[in-house]
Parts: sequence; C-alpha cells; structure tokens
Amino acid sequence: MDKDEIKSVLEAILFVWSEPISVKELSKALAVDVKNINNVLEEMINEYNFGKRGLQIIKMNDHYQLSTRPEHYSYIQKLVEPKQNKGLTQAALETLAIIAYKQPITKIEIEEIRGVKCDKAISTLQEKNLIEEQGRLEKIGRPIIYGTTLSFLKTFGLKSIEDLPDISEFKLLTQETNDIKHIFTKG
Amino acid sequence: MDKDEIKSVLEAILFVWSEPISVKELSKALAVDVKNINNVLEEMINEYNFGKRGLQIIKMNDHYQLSTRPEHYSYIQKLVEPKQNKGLTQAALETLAIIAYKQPITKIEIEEIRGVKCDKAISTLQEKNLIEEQGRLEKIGRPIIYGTTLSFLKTFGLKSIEDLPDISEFKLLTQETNDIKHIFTKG
Amino acid sequence: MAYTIKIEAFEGPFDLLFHLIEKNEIDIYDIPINDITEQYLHYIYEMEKLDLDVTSEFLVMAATLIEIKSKMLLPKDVFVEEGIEVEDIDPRDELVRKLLEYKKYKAVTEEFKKREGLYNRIYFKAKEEIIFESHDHDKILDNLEINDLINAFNKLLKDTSKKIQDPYYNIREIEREPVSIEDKLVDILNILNHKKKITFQSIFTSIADKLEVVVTFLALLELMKVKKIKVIQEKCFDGIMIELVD
Repeated sequence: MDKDEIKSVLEAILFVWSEPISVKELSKALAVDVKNINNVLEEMINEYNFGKRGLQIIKMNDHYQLSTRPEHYSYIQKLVEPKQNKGLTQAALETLAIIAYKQPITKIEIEEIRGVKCDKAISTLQEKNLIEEQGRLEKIGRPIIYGTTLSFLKTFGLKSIEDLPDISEFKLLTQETNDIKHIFTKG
Repeated sequence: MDKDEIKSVLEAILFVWSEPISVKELSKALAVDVKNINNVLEEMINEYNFGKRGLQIIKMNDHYQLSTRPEHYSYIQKLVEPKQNKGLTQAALETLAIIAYKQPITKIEIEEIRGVKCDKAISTLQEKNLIEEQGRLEKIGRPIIYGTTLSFLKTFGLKSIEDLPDISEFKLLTQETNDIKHIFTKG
Repeated sequence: MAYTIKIEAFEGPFDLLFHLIEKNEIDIYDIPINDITEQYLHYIYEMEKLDLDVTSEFLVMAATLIEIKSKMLLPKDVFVEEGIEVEDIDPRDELVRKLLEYKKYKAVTEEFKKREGLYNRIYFKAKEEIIFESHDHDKILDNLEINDLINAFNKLLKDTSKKIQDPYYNIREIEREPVSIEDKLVDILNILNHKKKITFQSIFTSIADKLEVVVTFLALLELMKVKKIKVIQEKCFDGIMIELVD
C-alpha cells in the first residue's frame, strides 16, 4: 500500500469511527506498522492544517480523532442546536491548572497553593471527567492523589501533558521567587 | 468569502451533518447563493474523486452528503467484531426498543441515546414495517418523527403500546428526550 | 473620609491580596504591610456587611497579616555567617513566596480559559453504525419475542455505562431542566392525593440526579414544616411512611 492509499484509508476510518481511535487499532486494520501510521498521520495533520481544509485531525497521546475547525464555528452553529457548554468557573480552572502542572497532587497541596478549600472545584472537575483519582499517598490519612485525564487533553487541545504551555514563560515567576531573599536584603 | 473558504466551510458542515443536506440550507448557512454553492460542490466532488481522498461527496437531487468510499469498507470491517447473523441485529433491536418506549421520537434523539448513527437500523425497521414515519418536527431540517406500527404490536404479541413491560431504567437513559413531547402533541 | 468600594467576588485570600497589590501598584517584593493589612481588613469588613461569605480562610489570612505586621516592628537581627553579614529572614518572605506561586497558576488559568473556549468551538460527528447484516432477509422477523427487545435494551444500558467510563469518550453534556422545590412540592402532593400513604424511599427511586434528590428532600422538609404531610416511623429501622394531613 503506498502512502497516498494509507492516507485515504485513514481518512475513511477516522470519518466512520468519529470517536478517538488508537494508532494500534489503525495499524491492525491497515496491516501497516505503528511507526508508519504515526508518520503518515503527522503528515496528514499538517496537510489538513495548511490545505485550508474544513476538518482537522486532533491528537491525544496515541489516539486520533477528526473534528471541525474552530474558525468555522459560526457557520455550523447556525445549523445545529446551540451548544450549552457552560465554561468552568474561575475556581475550577485554577484548581485544574494546578493539578495539570503539579500532578500527581493531593487536595491539601492544591489548597495550600490556592489558599482556599477546593472540594467543590475538585468534584466538578471529576464530574466533567477532567481529573481522576490516581491512587492514594502512603502516609497518615492516606490522601487521594489527583491527576488529569485524557478528556482533559482533548478539551484543552493538548497532544500530551508535555504539551502544556511552559509555566516558566508566565512572567518567569519561579526564577523571581529564588531571588526574593536577595532582594529583601536590600529593603 | 473566497472559493477556498467556501469549500472549507462546506466540508465542515457536511462532516457535522453527515447525512443529506439541501443546497438551500447550505446557501442559508453560508449566505452564498444557491448557484454558487452548487458550482463549488461540483468542483469539490471532482477534487475528492481525483485526489485519492478517503471520503466522497454524494449528490442526490438537490441534497449533498459526505461519505466514505465503498473500496475502503474492507478495512473498516476489520475494526468491527463479526456480528450474529440471526434475526434482527442488536443495532436494530436497540433502535426498536428506544422507538417503542420513547415514541414519537426523531432519529437524532435515537442517535443521542445510542451514541451512533442509526440510518441503517431505521431503514431495516421501516422495511420490515415495524416502525413508520409519523410526521415531521417543525424545526431546522424538519426531522422525521418515528413511531411503531400495528405490525410491531403483532410481531411482539402486544395488545397495545401500554402493554410494553415497564422498564424504569429507561427514564434515566432518556430523560433528555422528554421535551419533544411538548413540541409534538401526539396526533 | 467616605469612599465606596466595589466588592468583587474573590477566589480566596490570595486573590484578594493580589487585587490590593495591583490596585495600589505595590512592588510585591516590598509589600507595605501596614497599608495592606488595613485595606485587607477593610475589605473583609465590607464583605461581612454585604453578607458575603467570608470563609475562615480569609480570617486566617487576616491573622497572618497582623502577625507579620507585628514581627516587622521588631528590630532586625543581623548576624555574621562565614564572614558575610546576613540579615534574618524577612517576615514577609513566606507570604510573598506563596503569593508568587499562586500568581503563576492564576496566570496559566487565563491560558486555560482561552483553550477551553476553543474546544467549545469545534464539532464532532456521531460514529457511523457498522452493521454486517444477514442476507436471509425474509426470516428476520421469525420467532421474535418481547424478551429480545428487553435484552437488547439491557445491553444498550450496559454499553452506555461502559462508554461513559471510557476516557476517550466524547464529553457530552446533557443539560437537565433545573428542578425547583416548588415543582417537587406539587409532585409529592400529587402522588399523595392519589395514594394517601407512600414510603419515603419511593419518592427517590426514579431520581438519577444528585441535585434533584436534594431538592426533593428539601421539598419534603418544606411540606412537613407547613404541616401538609406527616412523616411516620413506627419503630426504629422501620420503613418511613409519608402521609397527607387532611
């Protein structure tokens, strides 16, 4: 099977499947090895992005899914029932950001950073399947450890956790923190 | 909107819709005249056919639909476990159960419950005269409303629809489709 | 001096402190602890006046600020370590460290918000149904029983619950109609007008939604309060019965 044919079959399968499908399954269906499938899919992602296509291929870890592009939102919205997705609250988003970057993390650690109780935010995030319990810490009280889910990756358009925006870019705060003592001696 | 952009939006809409949609509705959604839409779609049909794409655009009268190509079906078949070939398929029975308990109901509502498209199951059930079209909903797309037939009652040895066994779980699964009853007063 | 303050909702004491620091254009590394403490306390006072929820965390922070303030009044210890003159740790140090840590995530939250919006603007389609049907079309309807229908339905239920647990499954939100206590009051009274006496459990059996359970319970309490219903339990651990008061 040549590359164009692989692309063609992959497009067909992604369309029919419509839900995230793993490279392994695609490899099995096409009888083409995983590495090859991954390479072709990466190429396809680029072609879709630069070819002014109406669709895009989303990657989450080793799963792929076909969807529309955000820029066509307003046209599609005219035809379908309005989405009623209410966004997450500030509290839930802050909690999610902390979990995303510091996972695995316990509730107490999250609360130390936010300075407030986070029970409600955590249960909202769990209900929305954005975070999950990933075990318990072997210390007093055996606190639950939280981490993000695969749905989280999809919802925030991330290929994997490594894809999270570099937090040090956010005003270089970590470095500044290290300098605090030094600055304080001046005051 | 230039031609490439129109193509891109059309592809997105055909994907989301994934069943026949009329040029008129497309024209309305894009605010581009019918003639222009038709021309662009003809061009797209050719591009899909000659570009070795995994998808094709099918034209039926003044309706268009995005679909896979029959030559890729054998690959898709490998992803699905072989089904029992006796009697109605699980898909058809599920669809029938939903229609029986929730009638009058639209295809989209059935698909929301089952999580997959149900065109084939519905057409089988119609062919076997177990369900019938009972009118149309007065909203975008004027979706068909389905209900069971007399032949359905006969086939399952029921005196009337009230005779169906009580399934309390049905309530949990289908709460969201309740609003249709308000829109469509049975008649 | 009379001045009005617009009280906003703050996510917590850090959020409020940041608001004050930004509003006053303060250098975070050199927080004028007197001013900030005063303003912070004023906010809490205003929040209480407006009956806003001042949680214990806000009060703990107030205590912390006051503690820092008092420590700042003490003379600084200066000591010599390995020949270098070192000042003792600034009492504000710990607070600043926490504030900066919080600020980092607050900043990243803005990025998350943008991304979340993006996701809400893309659409997926439903999976195609893939059926490989028997060719023996004429016999399809032979020997069909109502049990086949029920079995098919049970499998659907099982598949659906499996799917919901599948991490790759599309998040699909089903917006429920919000239930009001008033609705539930009417519901319960309607049932009682029919049956006169029902079990406590029976009201909850068909409810799947946590919120609806809570609302139903509140409705029950309300009906007891206005003496429309009577709730009886004959013996310990007996079933609880609900009766209409005539």
